[in-house]
Amino acid sequence: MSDPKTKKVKLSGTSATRLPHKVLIDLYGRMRSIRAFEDKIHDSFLNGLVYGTTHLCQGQEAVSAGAIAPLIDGDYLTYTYRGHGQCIARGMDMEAAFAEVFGRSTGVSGGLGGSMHLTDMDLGLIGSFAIVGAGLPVAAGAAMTCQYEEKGNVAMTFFGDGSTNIGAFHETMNLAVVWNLPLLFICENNLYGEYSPILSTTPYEDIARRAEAYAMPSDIVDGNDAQAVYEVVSRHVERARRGGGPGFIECKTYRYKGHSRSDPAKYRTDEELASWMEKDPLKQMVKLLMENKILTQKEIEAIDQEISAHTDMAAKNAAEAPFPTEKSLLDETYATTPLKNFG
Amino acid sequence: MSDPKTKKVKLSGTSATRLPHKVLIDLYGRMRSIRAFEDKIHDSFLNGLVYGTTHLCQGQEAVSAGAIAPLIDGDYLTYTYRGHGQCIARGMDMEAAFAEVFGRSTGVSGGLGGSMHLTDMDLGLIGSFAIVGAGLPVAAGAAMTCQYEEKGNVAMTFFGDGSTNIGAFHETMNLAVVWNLPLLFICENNLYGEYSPILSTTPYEDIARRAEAYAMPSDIVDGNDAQAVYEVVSRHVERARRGGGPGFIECKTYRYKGHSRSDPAKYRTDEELASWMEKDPLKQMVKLLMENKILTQKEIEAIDQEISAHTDMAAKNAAEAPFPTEKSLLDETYATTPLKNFG
Amino acid sequence: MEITYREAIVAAQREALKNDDRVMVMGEDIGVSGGPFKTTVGLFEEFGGARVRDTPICEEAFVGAAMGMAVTGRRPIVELMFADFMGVCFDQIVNGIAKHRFMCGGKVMVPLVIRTMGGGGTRFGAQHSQTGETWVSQFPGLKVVCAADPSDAYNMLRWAIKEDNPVIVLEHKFLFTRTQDVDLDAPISADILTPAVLRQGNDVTIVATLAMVERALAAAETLAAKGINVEVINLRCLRPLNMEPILESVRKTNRLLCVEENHSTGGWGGEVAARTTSEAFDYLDAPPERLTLPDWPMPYSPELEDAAMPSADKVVETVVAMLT
Amino acid sequence: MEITYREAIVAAQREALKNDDRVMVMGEDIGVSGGPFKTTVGLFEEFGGARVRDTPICEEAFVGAAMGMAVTGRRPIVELMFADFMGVCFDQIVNGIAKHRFMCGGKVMVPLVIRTMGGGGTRFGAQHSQTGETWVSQFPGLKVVCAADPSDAYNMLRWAIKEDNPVIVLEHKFLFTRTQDVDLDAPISADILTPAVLRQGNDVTIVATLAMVERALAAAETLAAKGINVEVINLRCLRPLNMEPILESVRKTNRLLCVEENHSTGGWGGEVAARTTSEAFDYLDAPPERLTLPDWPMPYSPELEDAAMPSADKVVETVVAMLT
Ligand SMILES: Cc1ncc(C[n+]2csc(CCOP(=O)(O)OP(=O)(O)O)c2C)c(N)n1
Ligand SMILES: Cc1ncc(C[n+]2csc(CCOP(=O)(O)OP(=O)(O)O)c2C)c(N)n1
Ligand SMILES: [Mg+2]
Ligand SMILES: [Mg+2]
Repeated sequence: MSDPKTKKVKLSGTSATRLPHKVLIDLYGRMRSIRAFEDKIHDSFLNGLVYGTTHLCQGQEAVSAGAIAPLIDGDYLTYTYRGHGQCIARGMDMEAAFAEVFGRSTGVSGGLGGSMHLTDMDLGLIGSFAIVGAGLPVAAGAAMTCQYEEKGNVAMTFFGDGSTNIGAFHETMNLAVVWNLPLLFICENNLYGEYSPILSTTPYEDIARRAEAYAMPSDIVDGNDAQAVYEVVSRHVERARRGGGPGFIECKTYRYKGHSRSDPAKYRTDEELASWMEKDPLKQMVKLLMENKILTQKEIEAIDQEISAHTDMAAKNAAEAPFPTEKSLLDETYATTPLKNFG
Repeated sequence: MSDPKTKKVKLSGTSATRLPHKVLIDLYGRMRSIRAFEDKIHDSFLNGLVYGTTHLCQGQEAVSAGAIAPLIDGDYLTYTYRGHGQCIARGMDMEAAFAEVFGRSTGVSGGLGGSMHLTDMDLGLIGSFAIVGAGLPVAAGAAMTCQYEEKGNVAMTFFGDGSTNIGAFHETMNLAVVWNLPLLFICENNLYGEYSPILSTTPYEDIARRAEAYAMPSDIVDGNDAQAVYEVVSRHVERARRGGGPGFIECKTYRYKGHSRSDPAKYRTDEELASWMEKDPLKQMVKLLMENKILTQKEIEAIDQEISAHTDMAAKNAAEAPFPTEKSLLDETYATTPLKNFG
Repeated sequence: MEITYREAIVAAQREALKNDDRVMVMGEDIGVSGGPFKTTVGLFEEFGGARVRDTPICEEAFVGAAMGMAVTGRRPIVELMFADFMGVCFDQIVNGIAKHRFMCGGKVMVPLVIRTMGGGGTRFGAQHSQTGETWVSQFPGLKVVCAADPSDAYNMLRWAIKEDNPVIVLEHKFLFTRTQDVDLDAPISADILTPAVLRQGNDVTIVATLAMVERALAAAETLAAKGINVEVINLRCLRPLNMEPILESVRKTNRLLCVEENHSTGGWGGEVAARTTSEAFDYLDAPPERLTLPDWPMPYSPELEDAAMPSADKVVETVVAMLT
Repeated sequence: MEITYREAIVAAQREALKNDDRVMVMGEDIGVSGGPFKTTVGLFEEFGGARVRDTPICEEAFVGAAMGMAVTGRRPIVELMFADFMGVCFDQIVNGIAKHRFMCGGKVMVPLVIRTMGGGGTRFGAQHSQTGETWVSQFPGLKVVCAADPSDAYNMLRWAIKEDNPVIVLEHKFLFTRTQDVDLDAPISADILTPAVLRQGNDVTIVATLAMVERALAAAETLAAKGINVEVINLRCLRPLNMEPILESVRKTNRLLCVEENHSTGGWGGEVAARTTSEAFDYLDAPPERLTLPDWPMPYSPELEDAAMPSADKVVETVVAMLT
């Protein structure tokens, strides 16, 4: 196994287009959908439609869009309680997603899962994991399936910077390398784990350094630049599809909201937040699209409006859906094994 | 925190003396005691005095001797099921150690622990851990105590190469760095975890590479050369005592026996075993002592004989001690909190 | 003094930090920010980051480290953010902390406290709603207590910190804002483990823990209006289990109902019912009954979650059924 | 065919590996070397290292990976070397595997098998002697079975592999060399979960699992010589618990004794006793009794370990006491 190199990628700001226009437009659409979805969840929370807690990802949209756009049918994903972005980027039906967060029977999980557990196996969306680190081993298993089935599929797992201090992370990194699994580790380094700044819990800011301990190829990328994320992740995905094993991509990004709805995020300064909002992934992409004359302001507004209307409608329908009322949830707990299994 | 460097130390073979003579003699004595103890356990097993299973460390004596000799009163250690070497090197009473392995009431743990659980808090010997990785977090806690008490004490934890794939290892490495704990990680890399060769479970043979992921200073040392182990570990211990934080030392070594008593070790070749026996830590030290005219053959034989006699006597006494017969072991399960605690 | 359950937890820790420099507190986000559930508010400011320590996300490491501190003479308090997270450090708790003294032949002690918060009713979904009661109460070497109100929360934690054995203190997320008049200067004592008869009655003995206690008490009111007088016992300590007050009560009421927020199989109600049957068989006029969670994980959707939780209404119904 | 318990386990896995290419086996040292307890002997040679996979020491990763495989259409079998090691992957088992289908609204299935070996009597000390029965049987979403003899070992594992839900198969280290005549071509069926009446009798119903079953049977012989006829039931499946055969038996014998290798608090005996009391109260001539481990971890010293384990003698004593 050759020695991996961590390649530092500078936070990019506006850059030239390096991807086909339709890919850039697609990335913008995914990001805008995520933003619209999360903003709507935020409002819905304030309107009492969301119960318990919720973890939003505004500011981090470029990671989900850029990392997931290179995926194809048959690829698998696991993600975390902060997983709405991945689901929307992968094309989860918005109404069913809202319905789940609103606890309705039309939700992707029939209202049993909630905000922290959006899943849709038809899209390879295996699940959100509310226990830090728990999604990584599961993604390794999905990657094993891909390896057995030899169709060139891959698995991808998303996790935060804080999660790289827990045991399951380490065990999965090692296993992926030892078994040469087609597994992409996407670390969303948003500089905080809950209320703790990264440097209080980890010896350095460049999480990709972790990968070196497993001789795993890694990259650091501007996680607010969807184009850059797409390019870097694509390279790793292509290698994994050809049997080249796992890869680790650290995406530098930032969340605008608090950790969860109960967190006013007092642990960070207004300036820090403002500086990241300057580098907003959607703003950056708009600039790119316009400066390169790929889309006009009007065309962008049209996209925004369409997504906004679609989002509103999805949320509205979801909010009108019934709550589940089943007396027994035994079937949801256990599958009924068909007799033919034993035959 | 400055970047750590892994320094490769070549397997050394005979070398010049770099330590005071009495230190070398001391190291030899510790190693000879460990060897005598383990050989006797092996015989005792065959004689039916040892129950269940036991994990021997013949071949690895230089690690325990070299790493533990630099420790002082008030330092703490945790180790594994293969932990007899550390206990003897630290000066555990041999008779009480035998008695424990023989399940007698005079054992260090009253016969309740067994071969996998030798402990003696008066010597800072916190305990063997029969669950892979479990001793590391506990050692971190002992290191926290040292840190709070500011007496310049350190904690040291021993573990095998295979253990560096489990979560607790990773979590403890990170925690030790983030909290700058006076904690020494001594990895006994004997090339196998149970029956699995290291390269089937880990991406490379130089476990010290793991340390780089935590920005922890590390070294690789010939684990069959007690002098080298002593020197390298001393350097890390001294740094830790002065508040310089944790260090990781990989000791390249080999176990002569199978993993446990039920393992005939068919997974390795006779040549491999023989080549390591060539590099036997005791033989090496004998050569060093004699070539440098520190001890004569006769003097060495006298040491050997004394240790051998002591070991025989300890084992004999242990084997004559009674088995525990308590009807209730409640006091051994729970401490009785004195009323003054609440007062 | 009238304090909340949450304030009770803070107060007990403050007292210990102040009076015993071997005590320290650690957990995720419990320092600067005062804890995700605000159960360490002000402690960081008062005692500093060395003694009120934010940890990385590494439950195995810091729970194991608590054991290492305890056996070397310190008295750590660990906060585990959710009781469900005992899963990631289960080995440390049940194979390490619980058994260490025993494996050392009783020669060491392991004085540490793990505080954790569990329970349903908060719409947190299946992985953040378990009480954890029956995860740990089966292991000798541990002591396991459940705080049902601010007085319990305060006095159990104070006791736990003084105790020379490892104690798991289970709190309930639903109770954080409950208030009660608590004597902050009461003596610290193991009496806080004794099951407490909170209401006297002759018809049925109801045993409950955590958030189920207030529901049992509410049910008792309703039942009283119907002329049924139940005795309500706050069980308090799952290990060691003190059956005497329960047996005494059942000898009077001749009927037992256990109300718990756990699944039936493996719940403590089975143990309490079995021991009551075994030790007070001739006093029982009816078989002991149990009101538990249904046999599925906790659903997120509000109505389903409410339906899953044992409620005061269900207690009333069950008691009425037991008497007819 | 007369086979050992160990051979039964190998045979069931071989059959599945041969007939279903979605099946694979993984665990520590189970490949080339055939398993620390020789429960995978020959499988590596026959099916290769991809399907009979040695893992690094990382239970969280490979148990979690089994879940990932299962939800993506494969049918993995995991060997956990000792039941006690469920502690290091407890989160994966109880928060992940057990709850995943439910949290997906019942839209996926998680067909996987975790085989693990537990139990005392082998002088392995406190951290390598637990059966694990009551660690996992409290969690809805899991099925938990206990193999008491070669036929159980063979047929439970065959059933578990076909089952569309996660199954924990608990084996007992003490039983590996037991032999029995097993029909290797018997149909695979869920009937293997039904508690089995292994010996009929009218005086007392004894329910047991794992290594306690043969001790109960031995006790039954001794008791028969004294003119006491006990009915011995191999409980087999802890979750879901099928009480019917037990209730039927108790309605006949009017007495129940549970014999288990777990501590009393949290043991399955409490559940079985409580449900028997609840559902057959009027048939009981005496309170259900339980014979369990004492309330301390497993001691290493041989006599102490033997004294801790429920023995045939103790069963005899307890039964005699119940009848006088
Ligand atoms: C095992 C475990 N410990 C603690 C938590 C509580 N918790 C939830 S999210 C979180 C922070 C995670 O930080 P990071 O991985 O950076 O992800 P981010 O939230 O920033 O996306 C913590 C501590 C948990 N869910 N699971
Ligand atoms: C969590 C856990 N998994 C598996 C085991 C079984 N086991 C005991 S020792 C061992 C190998 C450890 O290898 P290594 O760390 O290299 O130490 P060595 O035995 O070579 O000294 C294994 C797999 C265990 N005790 N604990
Ligand atoms: Mg983060
Ligand atoms: Mg090794």
